[in-house]
Amino acid sequence: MSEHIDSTKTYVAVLLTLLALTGITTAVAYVDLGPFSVVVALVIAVCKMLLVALFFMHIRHSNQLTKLVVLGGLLWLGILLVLTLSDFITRGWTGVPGK
Amino acid sequence: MITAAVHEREHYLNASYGIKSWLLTKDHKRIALLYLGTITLFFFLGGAFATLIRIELLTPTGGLVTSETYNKLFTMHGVAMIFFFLIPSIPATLGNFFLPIMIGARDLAFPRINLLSWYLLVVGGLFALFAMLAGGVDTGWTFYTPYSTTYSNSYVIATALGIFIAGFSSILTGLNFIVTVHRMRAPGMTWFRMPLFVWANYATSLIQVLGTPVVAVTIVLLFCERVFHIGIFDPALGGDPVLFQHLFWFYSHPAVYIMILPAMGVISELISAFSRKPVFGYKFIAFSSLAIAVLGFLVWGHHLFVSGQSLYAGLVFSFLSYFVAVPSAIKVFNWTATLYKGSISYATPMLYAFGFIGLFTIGGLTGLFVASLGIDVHVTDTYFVVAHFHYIMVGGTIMAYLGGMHYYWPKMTGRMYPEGWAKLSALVIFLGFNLTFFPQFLLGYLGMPRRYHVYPDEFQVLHVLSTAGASVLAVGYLMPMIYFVWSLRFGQMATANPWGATGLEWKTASPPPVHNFDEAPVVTHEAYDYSTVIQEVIEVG
Amino acid sequence: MGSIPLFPEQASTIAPEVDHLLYFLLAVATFFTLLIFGAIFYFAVRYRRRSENELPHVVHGGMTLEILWTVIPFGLTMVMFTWGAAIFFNQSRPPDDAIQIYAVGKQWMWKLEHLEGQREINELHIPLGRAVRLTMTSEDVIHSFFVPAFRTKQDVVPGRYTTTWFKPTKPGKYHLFCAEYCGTKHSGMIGWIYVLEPQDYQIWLSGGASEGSLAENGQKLFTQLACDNCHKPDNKGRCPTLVNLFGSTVDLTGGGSVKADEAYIRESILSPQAKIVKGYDPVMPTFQGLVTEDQVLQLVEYVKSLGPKPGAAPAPGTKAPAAKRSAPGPAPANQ
Amino acid sequence: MANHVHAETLELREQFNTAEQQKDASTLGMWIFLITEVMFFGGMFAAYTVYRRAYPEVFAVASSSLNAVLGAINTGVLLFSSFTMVMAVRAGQLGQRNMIILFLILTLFFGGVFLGVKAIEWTEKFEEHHIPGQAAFHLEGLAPDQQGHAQLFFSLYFAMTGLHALHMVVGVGLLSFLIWQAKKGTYSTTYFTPVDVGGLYWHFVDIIWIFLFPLLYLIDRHLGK
Repeated sequence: MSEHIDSTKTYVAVLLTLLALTGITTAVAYVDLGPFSVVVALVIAVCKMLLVALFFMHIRHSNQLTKLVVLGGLLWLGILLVLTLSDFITRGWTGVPGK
Repeated sequence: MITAAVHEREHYLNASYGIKSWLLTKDHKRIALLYLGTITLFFFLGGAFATLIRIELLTPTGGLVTSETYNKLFTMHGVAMIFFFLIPSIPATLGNFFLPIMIGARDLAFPRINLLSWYLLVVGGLFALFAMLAGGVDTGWTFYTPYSTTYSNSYVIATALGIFIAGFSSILTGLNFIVTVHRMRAPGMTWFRMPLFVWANYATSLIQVLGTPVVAVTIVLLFCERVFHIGIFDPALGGDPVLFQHLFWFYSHPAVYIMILPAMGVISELISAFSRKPVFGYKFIAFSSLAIAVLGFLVWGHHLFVSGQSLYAGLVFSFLSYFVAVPSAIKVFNWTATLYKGSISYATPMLYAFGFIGLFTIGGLTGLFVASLGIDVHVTDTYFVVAHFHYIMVGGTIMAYLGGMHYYWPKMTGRMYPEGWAKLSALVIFLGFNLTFFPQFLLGYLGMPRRYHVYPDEFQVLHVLSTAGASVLAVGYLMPMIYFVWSLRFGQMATANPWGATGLEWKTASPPPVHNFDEAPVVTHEAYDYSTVIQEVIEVG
Repeated sequence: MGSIPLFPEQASTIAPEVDHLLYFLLAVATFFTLLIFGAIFYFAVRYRRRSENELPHVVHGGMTLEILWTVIPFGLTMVMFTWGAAIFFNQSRPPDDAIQIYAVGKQWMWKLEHLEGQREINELHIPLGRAVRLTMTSEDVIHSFFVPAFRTKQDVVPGRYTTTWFKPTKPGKYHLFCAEYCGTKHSGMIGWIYVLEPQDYQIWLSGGASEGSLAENGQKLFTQLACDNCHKPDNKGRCPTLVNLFGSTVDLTGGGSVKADEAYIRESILSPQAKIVKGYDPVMPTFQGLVTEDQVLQLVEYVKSLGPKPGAAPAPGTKAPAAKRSAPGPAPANQ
Repeated sequence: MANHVHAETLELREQFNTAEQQKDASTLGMWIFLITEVMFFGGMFAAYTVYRRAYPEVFAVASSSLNAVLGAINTGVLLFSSFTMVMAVRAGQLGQRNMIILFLILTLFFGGVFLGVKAIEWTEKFEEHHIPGQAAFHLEGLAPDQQGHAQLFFSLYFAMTGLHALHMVVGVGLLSFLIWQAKKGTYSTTYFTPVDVGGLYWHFVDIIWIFLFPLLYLIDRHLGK
């Protein structure tokens, strides 16, 4: 594996962005966005995750297999959440208790 | 005949001696044998519980043991068999031993982690054993809340901890296999030259890695709820016991595929070796393993059709469940087609393979019954389900496990088992199995609920039949145990390739040298290319 | 051997439907079992190894075959899915004219309550030819209400209501089992369902020492707990009226709405802050721990009895109010 | 017969053929381990989602009782630790032994600060009777029938932050090991895989916290103020 060595400047920039996003997500929580509060919070969290993963964890420079492993993991987390919720969200649709 | 030359050759068994050389070994082959010993212990422990259960059910009134004891028996039977026998069974023994050899590697990628996984299984097993000896556990292997968190007075915590720890053993084995298959293949060993056993174990590993952590955290939450009374699933606080079932089955349904996929891998090897033909539809079988691993994660809700899960979720899960049926069917058809125009030998491993296909076919087809919403409402939590999953896990996995054991025994030990006894045992097991579990399908449709200590009189005849079958089955399982041990000392010496089979494992000596091969292998052919092997067989005579 | 039952009795409208699907599945399963067993047997004999150095011709695979044995099983499974789903849909949705009966599971017994006030333990008497709808809950762990002759089963979950229904078609006495493992005497949590001819059922109903109908008992409890201090027959109280509530759609504070069914009323009694009716203050205290599941059922039934009569269309624009009250200090409930 | 087995060294263990193969295997192994961790926390995220959906108002009130300032500070601390960790890896790539040690010690320091702040927060919870499962549990601003739902929130809060903290503790142990090894001079430009792989673990623990922070501390804060 040919080593990519990122510059300190890059890492500092990423750190500052992450800190800024932390500030934003905290501040935004005090603003009434209705149902979008949680959306904004999650979008910011995902952005932070991407920054950490791509730069600090060097996914930018990783091989295809590593990327596949990460995507696969996230997909499986999605399966767990979506199919579990498929029960809880649809409860009560029939109007018969317990169905 | 035993020759002096054979004695002098150094191999993994005689390279070093002493208890330390085993307990601190990093050799995947020795670790496989350590696993073999451990899981055999649990198999016979679980078998002992099963025996007591079957004797108890001879009479409808429950005279042999109390209800409390009975409930502990079936729980401990399930825990021992599932978590400490079936899940590690094929991957940790045959997989551990042969996966590196089959791809031409000297060892797994992380030998020390491999040893750690065995220790984790042992420690987990000790927790479970402690729970069993201290007084047992009575929640059923499914640990449904709130019974397990609030109402049971048995050793839930120790058992749960044991399963939690054993789970990490499973995760680490899976991790090790995946990395090994990706990074350790010999030159020329492309993905589509890998034996199907490797494909199957690879698919299994994916499930172990992706599923086991979820049951681990579920057990942590259960543990917290029982010990600290924080109620994640407690209905008194507004928690939902059905959520526990979702998280539990997210792992425990795919866990069924952890048990059956490696078995399917073994069968692919056996069918090919004893028909002397490449497996029909190699790529279809390879990909169907992956398909089962993936689709297996989308169907867990079919355990919850009557649980209070929503109607729509039930529809979705039933629909998805049928998708898993297709890759399983593909495998069965391809195995059968492999026999066509083959050169079919009736050696013991092949008899087990025939038995597997037959029993797995019945187990799989009854799976279609329980995946169907309308029928499942009636048969879920009855003996129908008990029969169905025993056809898969015992009729499927254990048949394949024993088939594989016989097939690889000469390679692992350098000795042949006695063929006549082995054939007899295969037959006894097949008959005993069917007599034990077929009546349970009838019982189930009649409405006999599972986990019943006493039962209405009209079910007695079928229960007696089942118990009769179980006693035959028990004899069948004891036989290999005895003659395998016997063969270690008295068995005929095995040649490198006693079956005329293909694959790198048959190119190295029996038993293999410490580093698996004397010379680094280079692969130039597809898997299951018999044209060169037969030449050798003729030469060896 | 003649005395061994091999097939369960069919005693409900669903039972033959389930059995027909079973026959179809059995036919498919038998066909494939015979096909596979036959093929293995035939090949094993026909192509047995005749000499040690025999090398058969290589057959690598055939796309046509692969497609065939992928598509045909898939098609068959889709039939199974659709058929099974149709039955399940039916099993899940009780008809409107069903008789309402309540069931409470506890370790290790079934308590069944008729609207007329009859209470039974581990026994249930029902009339022939009438659909029966069971609304069920548990006082402790999960149980499951299973009547093999009706091909019906439904888990009974603590903390919420579940529903099942059946329409008996044959008079007789049928097993009732608990099918979800519930502890030491799980296998003792069994009982009988008696399906009676309608006239016999009437006799049975009148014969039982009834202590007032469920709704009447609910009404007594309603007064006893001082619910009527706030929930007035009109909307003039501090709390919404309960008249014509049942079955209507309730608008909630904070948007959204909910259908006023048994589960909603139960929640409103035990967890009144969970859903607040639009326009009202969250002033009602919880009755959790003060009323048993049986008593909750009586209150639910009382609220239902105030609702529109079954079959009648709900009055247009009934903005129906939920059980909310504010008077403090509810009378301690008798346990 | 040519023996294909070579002597075992740290950078080339006997089962591998090349150092690159070994490094690739280690990295892949760690990534797969991290995926198992994703699923491990995933179970709790699933439970969280289900209950937050069921009791949104209670979750908002309960969340507002947490100390958002400390939570935000801790997020910052952890981000700093990720930064120093990646700098340690960079020092490894450049073969700067002293810099590896310096940055690892800084990472260890930030990790320690995070755990300290966590301990303060938990102590507060004990003092405020926000411990689920205790008879004294009471969350201000909620009706009696909502206390159970609030307990669910705190059960999840303690389970999630507790298991996260446990991972931090493991990480601290890992860092200590790496510092010790670095001091011994084990790592060089050709072999610093443990630092690299340990870094992956540390960043992963950071990512978990990146999600825990908004999901636990920041639910509808505007309602309270």
